[in-house]
Amino acid sequence: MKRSSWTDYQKDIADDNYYYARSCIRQNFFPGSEKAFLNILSKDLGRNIFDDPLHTSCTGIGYHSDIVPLPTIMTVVARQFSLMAEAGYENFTSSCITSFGIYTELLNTWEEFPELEEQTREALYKATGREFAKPKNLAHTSDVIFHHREEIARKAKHRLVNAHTGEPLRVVEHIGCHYAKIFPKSGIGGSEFPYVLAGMVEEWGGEVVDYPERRHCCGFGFRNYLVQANRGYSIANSHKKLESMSPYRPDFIVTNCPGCSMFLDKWQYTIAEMEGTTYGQNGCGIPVLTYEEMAGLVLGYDPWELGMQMHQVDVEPLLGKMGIEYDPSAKYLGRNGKYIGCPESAIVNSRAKETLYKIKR
Amino acid sequence: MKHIVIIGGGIAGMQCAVELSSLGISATVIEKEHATGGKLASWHRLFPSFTPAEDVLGELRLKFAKAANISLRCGVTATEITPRKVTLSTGDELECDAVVLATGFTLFDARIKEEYGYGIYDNVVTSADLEDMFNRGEIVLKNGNKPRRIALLHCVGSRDEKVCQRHCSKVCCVTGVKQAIELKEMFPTADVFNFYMDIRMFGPGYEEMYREAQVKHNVHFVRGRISEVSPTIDGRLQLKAEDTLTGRPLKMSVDMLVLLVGMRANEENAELAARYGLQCQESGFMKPQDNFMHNVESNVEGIFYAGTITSPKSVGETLNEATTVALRIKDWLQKQ
Amino acid sequence: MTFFALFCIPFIVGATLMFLSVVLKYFSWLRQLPTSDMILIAKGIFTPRTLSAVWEIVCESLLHRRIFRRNVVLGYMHMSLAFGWFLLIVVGWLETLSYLGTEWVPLQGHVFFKYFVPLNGIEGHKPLFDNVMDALLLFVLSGVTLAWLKRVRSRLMGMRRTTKHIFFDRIALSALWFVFPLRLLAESITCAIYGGGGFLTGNIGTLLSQHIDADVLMALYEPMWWMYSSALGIFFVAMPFSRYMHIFTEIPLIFLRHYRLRPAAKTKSYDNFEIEACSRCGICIDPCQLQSQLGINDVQSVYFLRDRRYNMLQQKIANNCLMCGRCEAVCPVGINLNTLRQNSRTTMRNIPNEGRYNYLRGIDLSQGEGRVGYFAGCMTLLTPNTMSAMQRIFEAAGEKVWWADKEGSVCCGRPLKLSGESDSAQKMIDYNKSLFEKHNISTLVTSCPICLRVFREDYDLQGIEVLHHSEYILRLLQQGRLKVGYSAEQRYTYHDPCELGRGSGIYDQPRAVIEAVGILLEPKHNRRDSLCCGSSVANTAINDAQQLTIARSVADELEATGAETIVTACPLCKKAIARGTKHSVSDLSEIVAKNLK
Amino acid sequence: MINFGFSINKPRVIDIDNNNLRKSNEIILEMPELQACIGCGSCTASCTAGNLTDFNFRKVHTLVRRGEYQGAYMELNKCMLCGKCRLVCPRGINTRGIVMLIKRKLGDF
Repeated sequence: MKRSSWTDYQKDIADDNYYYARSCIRQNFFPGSEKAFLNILSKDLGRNIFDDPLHTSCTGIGYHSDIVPLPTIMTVVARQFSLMAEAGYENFTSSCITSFGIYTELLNTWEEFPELEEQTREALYKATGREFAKPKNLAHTSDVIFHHREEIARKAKHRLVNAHTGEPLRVVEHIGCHYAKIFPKSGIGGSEFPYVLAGMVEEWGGEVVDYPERRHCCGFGFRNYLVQANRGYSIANSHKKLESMSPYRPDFIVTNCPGCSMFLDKWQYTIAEMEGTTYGQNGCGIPVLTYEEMAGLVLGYDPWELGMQMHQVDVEPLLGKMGIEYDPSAKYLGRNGKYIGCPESAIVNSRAKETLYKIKR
Repeated sequence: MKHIVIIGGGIAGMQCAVELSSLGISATVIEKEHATGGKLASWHRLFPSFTPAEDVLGELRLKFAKAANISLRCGVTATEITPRKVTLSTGDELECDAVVLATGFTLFDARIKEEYGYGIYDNVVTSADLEDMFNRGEIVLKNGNKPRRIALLHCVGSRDEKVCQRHCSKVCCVTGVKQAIELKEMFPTADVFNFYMDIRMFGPGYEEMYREAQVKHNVHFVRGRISEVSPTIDGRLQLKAEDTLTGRPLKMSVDMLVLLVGMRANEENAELAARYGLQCQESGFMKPQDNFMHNVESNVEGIFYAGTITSPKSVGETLNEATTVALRIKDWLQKQ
Repeated sequence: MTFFALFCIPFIVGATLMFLSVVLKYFSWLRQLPTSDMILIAKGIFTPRTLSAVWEIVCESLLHRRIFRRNVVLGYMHMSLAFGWFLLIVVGWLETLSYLGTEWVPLQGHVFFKYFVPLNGIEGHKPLFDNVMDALLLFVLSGVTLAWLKRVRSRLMGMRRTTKHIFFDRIALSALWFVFPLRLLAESITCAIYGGGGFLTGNIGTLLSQHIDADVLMALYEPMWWMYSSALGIFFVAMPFSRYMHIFTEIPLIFLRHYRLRPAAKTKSYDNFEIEACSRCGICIDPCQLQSQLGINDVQSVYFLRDRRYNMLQQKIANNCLMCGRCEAVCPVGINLNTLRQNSRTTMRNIPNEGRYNYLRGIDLSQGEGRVGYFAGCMTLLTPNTMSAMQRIFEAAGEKVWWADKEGSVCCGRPLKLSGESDSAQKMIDYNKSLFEKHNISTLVTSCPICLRVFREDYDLQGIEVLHHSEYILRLLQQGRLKVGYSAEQRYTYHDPCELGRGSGIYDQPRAVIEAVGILLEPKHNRRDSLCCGSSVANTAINDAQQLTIARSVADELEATGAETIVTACPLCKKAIARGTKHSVSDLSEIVAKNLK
Repeated sequence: MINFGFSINKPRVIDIDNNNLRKSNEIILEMPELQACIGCGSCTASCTAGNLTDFNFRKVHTLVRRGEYQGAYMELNKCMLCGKCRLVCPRGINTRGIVMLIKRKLGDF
């Protein structure tokens, strides 16, 4: 694909001194990714990043589910920004795409409607006694990794290449809808041909797969997942994407959105149970990685340290392809070598874990 | 003898010069390219009669060459324009009695509608590219095969707020239907789909051509704008649109997508307006005094407009308007 | 006496096969007749109807009176062949009788009597018979000549086009053309050798014997009889499978028709008698406007019946008919062409029990109250002028009216029935019928002849009188409940709607109404011969341009009368004709409403 | 198979690539005038059945042309074949003929 248009959509990404805002979903489902991000920035790249224990959820899920009203979320977001200013930072980076979308949307809202900014300033002060502030630079954490992709490439221990054949790995990149579909200028490469993940993949030796449903939503859709009766819509979207990408035989999917990672991963299990369909090679699912996990593997992190045992679809086939050395049996050992429990075998993972790896308990 | 400077050597400028000459007024045509003819020079055939553009342009060029008191300056631009004097990029100064602006339009750059993948995917072409292919007499896909299914998308860069083009470019619908017929004639077994928002068949013979495309050539018309184009694994293009007449989303893959690009006002129009006290319309096209009795006169005495500088027009309308300009100038000069 | 020679074999075989197949066909058709038809036969057979049937057989099957009325030459051609041949057989039989008395003579003995005369040494000529038989042969030969001429120049017989025949018909036709010339030759050669014969065969025989060697004549003698016998044999074998089956079939058909058997909405065994009674004379082709205006040459009744008979009927042929009834009106055999076509469509399209139109339950869009109900019909809803004219007429007459469908209606069912889906049409019929009954009306007026026809034929509305608005208006005028102004300045011409005229026999009432308001000028084709507007709901095959072509031709004829206003009494005709003319086209009710006093 | 309390919704999309267009092509070939439809909706507006039910002739034939045959036959069974649509069609389409043709093709008779 001749992606030329991404250069038309450039944005300023701060080089150092970030204030970090976590993601609700990732903290729970991919906690290793956020930890890896902090480690990569501070240890590998030597950048300053502040993980503030005072910050909260942006309440974006509640907002998009019609539970949290606009004035409330504006105040919550203003508090986040205020915390950042108090901590002495002006570069805000958010781990969550929903949050990133919210922050972008609200900053634009305040720009367009100064009276709302005024109301928020007042509400923030009344509620918390804090001073209103706005970040100088707002970036999603994938933007930050994208920004440092060349440096990471220089320090790479592995490349996104099949270690046995030397062929580049075929990667499906999936961009969260709220990354650039609301404000195309806020994303690298715009909304039609976002380059934020593709840039990383290409820099690190992989090959990006462009498939018909590339732009399509993963199906999370807030209300569509949260109400059980609507989940049929939610899964139908993932189903559509997986059907569309599977003929390209991708080695893995990488996403920059917490919801997408979760749904593209876990719906594979659901679809396998409902229809018996799996989309990956050898009857398995397609591993779904976060960009931090992808960067972590490239930088030589241990997959279990990256939290990849939390995935629904087993990542071992991918690790094998990349030639990464790891202890298969240590998969379910936690930080202190303590057994954290092992999920049941699922259709989506064709091999029984116990027998294959002699999981240590 | 009175002398007029015409800026733009497209069909409007040429026709205007020819008509002025026949009224006993001399004219100089300034053309920035190295040849006359403007956009028509690269067009293949004209709707609704499928007349070769060459025939029209050939006749016009012949008249232009034969007409007395016309001089042509190619490869130069006007740097300073006043009703009585035009300064050229060469530094030459041309004294005159009035100026005609016939600088035409800019073809919409389909790259801006990036969701259609022009310049990104193979086999996404514009209507102008297709005319070029017709001129070469060869329509093939990048892999050398013949297309089996072709889609034409109307209103690319027209009636689209997202690209700041609110206006209708008028000629693309008719062109789309014409090209669909031409494609069907070249590839009778191919499926041709036109995706449109409205079909605007405003002129004589256009509606008849549309009906012929439907009934005789079995061109499919789907009312709905394509939302996105993506590649398929076999190198084709997948389109998504809503079939609004059934209220259902629709997707299909095609071998070739033709984007019917609209007419955009020249970037320079704003500058012209600012520098010489002229007026632009919201669409960016120049604004004549009114749309009726003074539709070719600018608000500046002695500066006239001809052709698509004021709005999208078909070839026939442009030629008519250029004739009108000559008559109005004569009239105006007599009143001076 | 010997009455056998080898050359008789083709004749004997042919005749046997023919009689066998004809008898078999009739037997199986009669056996399959529905019980109701059987009862009709039983009721009619011993009544004067049988006698009148015999009389009709003489008039039609032999003399072809109806064709005579149409064109004398054409009539003569048909009569000479049918009646001439018949007389040849009868007189030939009398001839043998006169020679041999009551002695039994086999069939070939009668047919080839001239051959067997010298063989059996029968003496003594009876010149009367010889001459009568020769005259009859000449009579038939004149018919053959005309038949041949008709193929070449049909206009001589008042026909623009003749039937395109299929292979079997061509064989039978060729055989038939050869039968009589060959008989002439065979008998003449016999006369040349043995003498005798009448004015024709005798003289030709004398001529032959003078100019041709006796050896040659002897050599030709047997083969000529062979050829004559073979031509007969071929014709007989082909006959039951060709159009000539009509020769016999018309006879039982006339009997059955006199016993009041008719084709119905669904196909039945009786239809076979009608279908095979078609002689494919092609008289139905010329009146067909699809032929004359559109040049469509394969859908006319003759082809429809032929295709249906040979089980090769296609929907596109069956559907491509206006069912205007112009062909039915001229059919010399009186076949119920429209009914047969409609029941063919039913056979091809009807799917019972589809649970259609259940949505009609409980719908009642009617308004007002009155003993007189007015059903505008779907098409009239698209010609609202007719509706408002009717409203004014009702008001002027002081009639209280129940409006069945002012706010939208359920179709009367006839269009669907005509398309062949008669079981589903019945659901609409049932709905409308119960609607009429529910509102307790005593008279039902409609301005749509399509509705009128189905109301009268299929609704079985007990205690409700169904009137077309032309009948109703005329009645109001006659009763003096309606007063209209007459103006000799106003000249009208009237277009007979097919469903109203040929379909329902209403010709005079609209004319009387028009004459009450102005002068009526008749177009060239009128009444039973009137043209169809081309937009008939019965035709689902022709396209818009073709409809328009027909409408224009009809409008031209109406304009040619010089009348200012074209009047019709059918909303569909009004719409159709209005497309084809610049003259004003009005419904009958409109001109009445306009001239109300 | 586990019951999750929901199922994967079938897409509503008209998938031209996977639809079998054979019958649709046959229909268009037999009556090309159907392609002349400009979607004005006169037929449905005047429709006797369409004013009593949700029957929409324009929509049904458009779907059939796209290869969406499901339910079309039953929908067309709502039509009374009265012919008003044919009288109002600005493109002169023989709508009654189309109804019968589609039914014939989809009903296999």
